[in-house]
Amino acid sequence: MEIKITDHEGVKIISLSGDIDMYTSPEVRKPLLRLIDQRVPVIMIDLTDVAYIDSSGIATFVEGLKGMMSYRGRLKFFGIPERVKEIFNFSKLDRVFDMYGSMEDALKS
Amino acid sequence: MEIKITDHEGVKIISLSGDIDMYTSPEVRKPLLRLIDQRVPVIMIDLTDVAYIDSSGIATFVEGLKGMMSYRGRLKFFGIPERVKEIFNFSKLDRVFDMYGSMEDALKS
Amino acid sequence: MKDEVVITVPSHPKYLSLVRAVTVMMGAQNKIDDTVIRQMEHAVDEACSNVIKHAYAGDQNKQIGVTLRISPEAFEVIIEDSGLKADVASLKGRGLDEIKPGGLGVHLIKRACDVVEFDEKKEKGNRLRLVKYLKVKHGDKDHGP
Amino acid sequence: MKDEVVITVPSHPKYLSLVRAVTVMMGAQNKIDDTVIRQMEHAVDEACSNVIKHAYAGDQNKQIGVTLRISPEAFEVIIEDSGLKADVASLKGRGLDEIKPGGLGVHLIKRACDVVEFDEKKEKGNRLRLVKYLKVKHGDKDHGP
Ligand SMILES: Nc1ncnc2c1ncn2[C@@H]1O[C@H](COP(=O)(O)OP(=O)(O)O)[C@@H](O)[C@H]1O
Ligand SMILES: Nc1ncnc2c1ncn2[C@@H]1O[C@H](COP(=O)(O)OP(=O)(O)O)[C@@H](O)[C@H]1O
Repeated sequence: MEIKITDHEGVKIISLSGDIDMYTSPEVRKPLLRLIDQRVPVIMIDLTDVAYIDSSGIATFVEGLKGMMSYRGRLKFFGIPERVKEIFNFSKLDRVFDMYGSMEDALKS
Repeated sequence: MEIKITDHEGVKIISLSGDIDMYTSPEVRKPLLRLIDQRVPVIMIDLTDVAYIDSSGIATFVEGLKGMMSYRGRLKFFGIPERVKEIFNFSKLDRVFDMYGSMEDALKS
Repeated sequence: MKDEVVITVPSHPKYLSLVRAVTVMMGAQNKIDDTVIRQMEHAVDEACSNVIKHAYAGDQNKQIGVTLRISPEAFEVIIEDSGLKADVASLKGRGLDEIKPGGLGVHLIKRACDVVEFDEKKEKGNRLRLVKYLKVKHGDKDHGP
Repeated sequence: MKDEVVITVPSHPKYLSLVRAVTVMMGAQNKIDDTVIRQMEHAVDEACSNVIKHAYAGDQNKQIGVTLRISPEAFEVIIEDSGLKADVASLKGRGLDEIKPGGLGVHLIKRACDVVEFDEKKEKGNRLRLVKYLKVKHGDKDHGP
């Protein structure tokens, strides 16, 4: 799991690559919760290079979403591979997650 | 293991990709020996996309070389990844195998 | 030849990716359809994660045994542990409509597999059996047990 | 936690890539140096190929057991079969200067590993132990058994 955090004029983008499972999701959780602690208004998760996600990864994102809702922050996802989108849909998270095709689309909205 | 055979004005190029091991080397051996049976004068082996080779792969190429020597054909190798070259060297086959950097170099010589 | 591979790993999450890779390669080397492989990979990963979390309550010094078996009819995986017995009744997961972390693994396993069953005869620990039936020829999709 | 993984596969060459992948992942998940991993991968592959070819004389219905173990000192792999005993004296391979097919595997195993030894106490079949010592700190490279 590789994690890169970049800043686009205050918007924080967390770019993940590799597999998100019970071993690696704590690595994702840590920087995500740190940004939420700082009440960053917009956090975007770049999933372009994520090959696999399991329920622990989903749980991490749900926890992030709940944390951001407490201060009306926005959590956005983009570059979602088919396999990941499929799990989002099955978990009915497509209804609560903000999902975009590209970084540009996510930044614009 | 993927095997592609192309013809460059009579020169036959066998392009391999994947791992060459005891399971896949018979797949390499078959077309190689078939071309040798036809006494093709120049056969080139493209190793660019070979990630792994073991002693069964080496044995296959040595068998091919011996077969071609019987009619003074030429067996050339190109695009040899470091890991493969290392095994060639250790087996002292660098002294008997014709090795080139690129297809162009191999065709020219 | 019996196409069966058995792997035993420590109950540490760092070995989950190894178990997934073995599941994928077992399917690929036996020319199983890629969709079936991906689903089995996911089910095995969720099941092993549950063993670590629940059966072993996070103890990383135990072992998980995984038996992978391919026949013309099915891709079958047996996952064994020596931990706390799963309370089959509580194996429900959350309602999918509640948005909260957790409770998703069991749903994902059930979605992915045709058979998900604990072997009730096992004395100590758990033995979970996951089966995906393979497509039979002539479009016959009705191949339940 | 004991970093030990055990895998049993049929004595069919199609499972060699799976055993290689497990060897590589075992090393990678335990942060072993990539060069060491690649060498162990090669040694394990050649050793398992020899089990299929020689100990089992091509019989693909037997089993090969592979135990992979990582400690701070070493990456160790034990390969077990229930086939014909290896005649340790004949385990020479060809002279490297003779150019002929075959006879290379044993050389490659010995080159890759610090220890290559058959367990003479094993009653039936063979138990081959391959060890690569891991670099000790402070540039101390003298770490034989
Ligand atoms: N292998 C197991 N052993 C014991 N209990 C289990 C096991 N797997 C699942 N459970 C129980 O089933 C519940 C639902 O599991 P799951 O859907 O994976 O969600 P989560 O693990 O996130 O709670 C768990 O909370 C646990 O009580
Ligand atoms: N596991 C084994 N069991 C029995 N004999 C073996 C085993 N491995 C190697 N040998 C013997 O050692 C010889 C050299 O092996 P190797 O260098 O791998 O070359 P090759 O397998 O190509 O003959 C073999 O020909 C065989 O006689």
